[in-house]
Amino acid sequence: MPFAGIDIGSTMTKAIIVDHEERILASVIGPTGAEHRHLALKVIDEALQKASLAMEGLDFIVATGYGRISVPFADKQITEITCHARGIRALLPTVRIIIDIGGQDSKGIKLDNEGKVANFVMNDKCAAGTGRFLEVIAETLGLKLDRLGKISLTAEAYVQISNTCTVFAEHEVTSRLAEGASIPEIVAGLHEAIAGRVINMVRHLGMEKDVVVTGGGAMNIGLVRAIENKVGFPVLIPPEPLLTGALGAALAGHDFVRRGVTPDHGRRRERVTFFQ
Amino acid sequence: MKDYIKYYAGVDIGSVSIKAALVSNRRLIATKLVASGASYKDAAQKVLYSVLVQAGLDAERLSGIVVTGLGSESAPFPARQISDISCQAMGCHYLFPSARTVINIGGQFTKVAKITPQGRVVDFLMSEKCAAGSGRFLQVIARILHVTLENIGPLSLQSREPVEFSTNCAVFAESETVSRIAEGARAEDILAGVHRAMAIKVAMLVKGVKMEPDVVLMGGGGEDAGLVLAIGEALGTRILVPEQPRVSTAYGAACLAELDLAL
Amino acid sequence: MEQKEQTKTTAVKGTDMARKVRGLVKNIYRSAHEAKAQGKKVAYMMVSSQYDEIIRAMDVVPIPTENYAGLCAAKREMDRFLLKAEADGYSQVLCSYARIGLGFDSLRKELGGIPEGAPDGGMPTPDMMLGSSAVCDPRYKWFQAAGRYLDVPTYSIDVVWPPVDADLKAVRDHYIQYQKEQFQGLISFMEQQTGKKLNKERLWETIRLSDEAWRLWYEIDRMRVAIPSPMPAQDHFSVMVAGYYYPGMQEAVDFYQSLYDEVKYKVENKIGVIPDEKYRILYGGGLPPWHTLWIFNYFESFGAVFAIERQYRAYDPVEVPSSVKDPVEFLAWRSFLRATQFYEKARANSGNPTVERLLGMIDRYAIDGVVFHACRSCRATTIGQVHYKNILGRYTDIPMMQLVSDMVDLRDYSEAQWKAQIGAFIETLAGRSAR
Amino acid sequence: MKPASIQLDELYVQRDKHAKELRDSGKKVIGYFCCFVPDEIITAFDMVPYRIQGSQNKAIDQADAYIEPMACPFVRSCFNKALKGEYDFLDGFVAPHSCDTVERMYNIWCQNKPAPFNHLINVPHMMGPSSEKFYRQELDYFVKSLENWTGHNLDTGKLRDAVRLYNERRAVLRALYDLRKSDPPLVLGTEITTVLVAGMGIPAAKHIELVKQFIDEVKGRPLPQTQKLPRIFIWGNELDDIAFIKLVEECGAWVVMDDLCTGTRFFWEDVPETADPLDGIATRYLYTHCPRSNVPQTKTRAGDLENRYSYINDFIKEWVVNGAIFYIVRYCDTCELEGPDLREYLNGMGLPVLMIEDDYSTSTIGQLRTRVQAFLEMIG
Ligand SMILES: Nc1ncnc2c1ncn2[C@@H]1O[C@H](COP(=O)(O)OP(=O)(O)O)[C@@H](O)[C@H]1O
Ligand SMILES: Nc1ncnc2c1ncn2[C@@H]1O[C@H](COP(=O)(O)OP(=O)(O)O)[C@@H](O)[C@H]1O
Ligand code: SF4
Ligand code: SF4
Ligand code: SF4
Repeated sequence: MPFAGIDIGSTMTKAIIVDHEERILASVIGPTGAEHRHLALKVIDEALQKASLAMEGLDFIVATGYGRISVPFADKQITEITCHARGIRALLPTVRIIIDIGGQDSKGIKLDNEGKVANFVMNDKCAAGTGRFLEVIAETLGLKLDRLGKISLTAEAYVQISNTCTVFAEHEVTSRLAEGASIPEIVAGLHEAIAGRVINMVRHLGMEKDVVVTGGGAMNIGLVRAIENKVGFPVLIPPEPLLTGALGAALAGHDFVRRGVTPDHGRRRERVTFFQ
Repeated sequence: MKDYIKYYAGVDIGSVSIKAALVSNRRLIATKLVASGASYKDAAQKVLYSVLVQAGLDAERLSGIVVTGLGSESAPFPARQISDISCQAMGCHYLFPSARTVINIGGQFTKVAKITPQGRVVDFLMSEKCAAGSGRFLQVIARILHVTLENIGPLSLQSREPVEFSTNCAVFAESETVSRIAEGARAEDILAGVHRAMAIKVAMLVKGVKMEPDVVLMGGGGEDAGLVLAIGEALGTRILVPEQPRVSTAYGAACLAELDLAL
Repeated sequence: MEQKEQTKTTAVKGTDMARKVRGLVKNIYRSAHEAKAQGKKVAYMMVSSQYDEIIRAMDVVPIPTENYAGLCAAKREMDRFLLKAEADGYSQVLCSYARIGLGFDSLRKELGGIPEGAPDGGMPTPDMMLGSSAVCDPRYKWFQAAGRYLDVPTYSIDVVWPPVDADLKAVRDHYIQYQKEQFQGLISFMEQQTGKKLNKERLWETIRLSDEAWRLWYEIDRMRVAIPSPMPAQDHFSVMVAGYYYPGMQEAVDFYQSLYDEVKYKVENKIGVIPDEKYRILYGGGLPPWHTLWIFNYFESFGAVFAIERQYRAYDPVEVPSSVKDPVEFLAWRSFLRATQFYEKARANSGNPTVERLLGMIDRYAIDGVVFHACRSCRATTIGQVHYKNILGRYTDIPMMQLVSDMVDLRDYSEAQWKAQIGAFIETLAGRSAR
Repeated sequence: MKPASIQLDELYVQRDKHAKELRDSGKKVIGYFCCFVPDEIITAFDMVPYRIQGSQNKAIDQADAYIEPMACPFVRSCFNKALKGEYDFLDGFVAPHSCDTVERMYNIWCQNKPAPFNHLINVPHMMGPSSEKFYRQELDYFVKSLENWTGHNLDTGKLRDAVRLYNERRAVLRALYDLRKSDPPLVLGTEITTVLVAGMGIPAAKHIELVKQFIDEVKGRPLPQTQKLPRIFIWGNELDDIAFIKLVEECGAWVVMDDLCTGTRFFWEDVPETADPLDGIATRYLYTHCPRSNVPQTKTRAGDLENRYSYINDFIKEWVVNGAIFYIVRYCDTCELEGPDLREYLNGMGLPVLMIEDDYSTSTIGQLRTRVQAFLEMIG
């Protein structure tokens, strides 16, 4: 009995297939493009291929993430908040606070003792405090995204970036450079700024151990360190942070089946016409 | 006799690009534009050098330089600093003597100035400290849509059903764009929608200085035919755009160097 | 990881007396702590609520929470308080003074004492909180919200001003009556809290002292028409401390007397704030950017001095009818007369009392340009600036500019943008004088 | 005759249509802001009270040249409409001093788009006997300026009738709200907002008739058959467009009760019938539950919250609410200071709360989908 979860984020699209014992059969990560539908299909097909399965063989498909409403073959759409919680509950059951830093928004989720969502917060409209912020600035600095983390760890001090808006922070960064600040110091400053904003938001929930950082932001070690600094204790990182949401979606599908919810096959057939 | 001709340079250190213009007797001799990148200083040096090379001149032949733009403080050579609003006004004045209102849409800010028949600024407004209504905003949107900057304008002009945006925050509009894509909106309609939303913001600024024709649009925004159209519609007036909109401020700076006005 | 050092924030002042204000500010918090230690009552209060003399006459030591917010900003010590308030659920666009105050109270409660490193020793826990609806909305709601952190008695009063188009003869009596009753309510509340009766003689005395201080202050401002300017706006934003935070105290009178002498000397000897005064600017309104006051010096580097300002400016003296024999009634009358002092003029001319005031200043102080400061989180001092600018434009063609940031929240400030705008503004002024 | 639901829908879409018709037939239409200008007084002068609203679905494209963008977007949107001439049909413009922004707006409006009659009513922020007296005197002054302008004296008999008429409307609307008590509720939240907003620009008598018909229509409809859904209470300020409520209901919930400027806040309590009708009116309006008014403190914090919010507690019990959503129009200082207190109170009762701050714009509402859906997943 396989279940699939597909997470269409603002930046990345992720798919996962698990079996009835919740073992991962296949996972795929690809960039989110201008046409979600095609990509959703592409990614799920790739995952199906890896798992040697056909779409019809899936017992339940749950879509999550920003693009969840435009996945025509999904049986159910659930928000990434519920999915992250579900994924983390399976991976790290001791966790009480989830910090998800995605491309487009960041979220804090509080779990109760059973691992259910007790409360959550999301960043308010501003991109500052998200992965996109880092992407834009990395581009300005001519750096690769995956190098930001290591670079910032070499800094001894950080420069304060006070602008909340990505577009203005970008200018602040260039003027700090002009004033002679080093790139590591600036990157460290950016991490500091994002961590500050995210943690401040998460504090609405009340800090509680354990804390996990997930989503694309967790791939950035500099950012994770800055977050730990603010929280005051080490945080956990799942093995594949980008996939937490998709995993949670697949598991939520399993939950639905257990509760006797039947998949919406009518929708699924639409996929065939779509393919031609 | 060539040696008796005087040359003046204007360098505009903007957030997105750095531009230089070389003039003599207000005639445009050479221009250069490079991306700003991480070092303003190197890039500024480079554009200045480039216009001199194009004209086959030594640095000593320059009779005056004016630097302007947000990064003017980091100019690596001695030069007079004049604000970009005055420079854009002067550039506009020599390009279009009939101009009374000048709009400059740059990477970070949009500036609007009302000018006298002599090219003097009498009133001006700058966009708020929010990126919506600036060029960088368009870049961000283009990036999400996987459209190159050059294609924004032409694509937007093809739109038949522009998406309605009424938010006034760039990054928020960014996330709105993402959800519109998710809902299946077409790229041209999104771009046209963004152009309209921006045009409303820009039109507010223009109304704030009490617009008088003729209206000139300069800066990177002038490269974008879709935006020019939307602004024209929002203002209900004809918009003039110079041939090289992005270097117009640098040109104005060079003219100011030549005029050596007591600003 | 350490943060690299900060840029400069405070302004270089023009007068000696303004430099002494720092001591007055420190003393506000020191005396509050001392009073607390001696078992005297201390109260959170809102400045310029027209009830200031009553608080002094009741021997209650005031803690001006708004001033504390500005102080934190000037020391660039505001972020943790702002963030704390935001973490407690207050919106990032809520009045940043209120956010600092609430964040401070929240932190003090959480830590069980004054947060370490809080400027000037922090604010002690008050025995009561006295809100008012004068000036703006947050000022009567803030203390109600602070009840979350402070279980202390709270009382707020209305301070009502009629609209400019009101028939003053028709409304005067009920406005003054209501104002008086509001003051009386406050007095009974304070009498209950302190266990002491208000001494009316003492109230008259505090009124006399504060009127005297404000009269001197008014005279000082009148001398500032001199060219070159003897005292700039950034000094005003310091010296207002005596008038607003020491009402009814001899200190305020003495302070303004000395300042009067200093300004007089400067005027007589033509000593200006800057050696080469080229342009005289009017600070048209909006709370000052406490986080970056050196911006005034930045203007001065172009020869532009802020000769006069509308914000935090004392009311012109008013004439309460001599038939008023009760000090509380006197306060009510004074409040009404202060509020309406430019109404007649406005109705005869621009229709707007603030515009009348600005026009008067532009004329008397030989102003070349007007600068407004829009504070993103202060509705009360910001909304209307564009409107004033529009109407002013019908009467004068001097350049006007609105700078946008916030009074304390640095996240709303962009230095690059300000410098670009200021540069263009100065050039516009230059263009005019060249014409 | 069209069904009432259709008529109300049309009035919701074209709020000014009926008022304009009345004006063309010779009636005077008086526009006003907020919940503190008594409809009864205007009606007693044989004029039509018209509640001024903005457009959540239109961009604010002109107002910025007159008022700062950090002012409440609701007020800016209203003024934007005025600038476009959409309020030119008003004979009068009345603003209560509800908040700083409205008070400033009064001046800006009068100086740029004056109506033939303009008036500001100063509403005390405090509550208590002296405030009641003052507000009453402000109403007297309002009556006096209406008398001067119309050339007619106020007829106390007509004022009494108006009080009774509006109390009847209040009763009818409460009866409509009663239909939300059952599970599933018989009327949708979107329908309620439509009915209320439609009624803000027409005479009460006409509104009463339509609402009564609508109630009959609702009672005749087949019962909605669905699985159990969470029942939501909405708190906030100006929500005069159905878009947000629709979003909440689309995400899988029933919106069953509210405390909004455009909801119970403006009609819930009756005006007591006093010997001098103005006394009853003054009392009723002064004690409107609104964050812009200050309820005097009691002894303890808990007592304080109880004192301020017990009416909400009643709503929640009677309408069997499972979750609360706050919808706050950004830059409204009083709501922003009130929200956290109310949340503390509701959380204390075990009711989960989602706090949303928005721009008074329907274009941003899609953005809120994830938040609302996640909230419903959380409580569901
Ligand atoms: N190797 C990496 N190093 C640092 N950051 C990364 C890396 N990979 C992805 N990211 C960040 O993760 C973000 C995408 O995260 P994701 O959780 O997939 O977001 P979404 O769900 O919105 O697409 C990108 O914006 C990027 O900033
Ligand atoms: N070919 C183009 N088509 C459309 N827009 C363009 C084009 N080239 C530049 N732009 C816009 O112009 C902006 C940069 O303008 P520019 O005047 O160089 O800014 P600055 O002076 O701040 O450096 C970019 O953000 C981009 O939006
Ligand atoms: S400042 Fe930037 S990120 Fe913030 S609201 Fe404006 S555009 Fe958005
Ligand atoms: S709104 Fe302005 S005046 Fe009012 S408390 Fe805030 S800062 Fe003070
Ligand atoms: S929503 Fe708030 S700020 Fe806006 S008008 Fe109402 S009370 Fe005033």
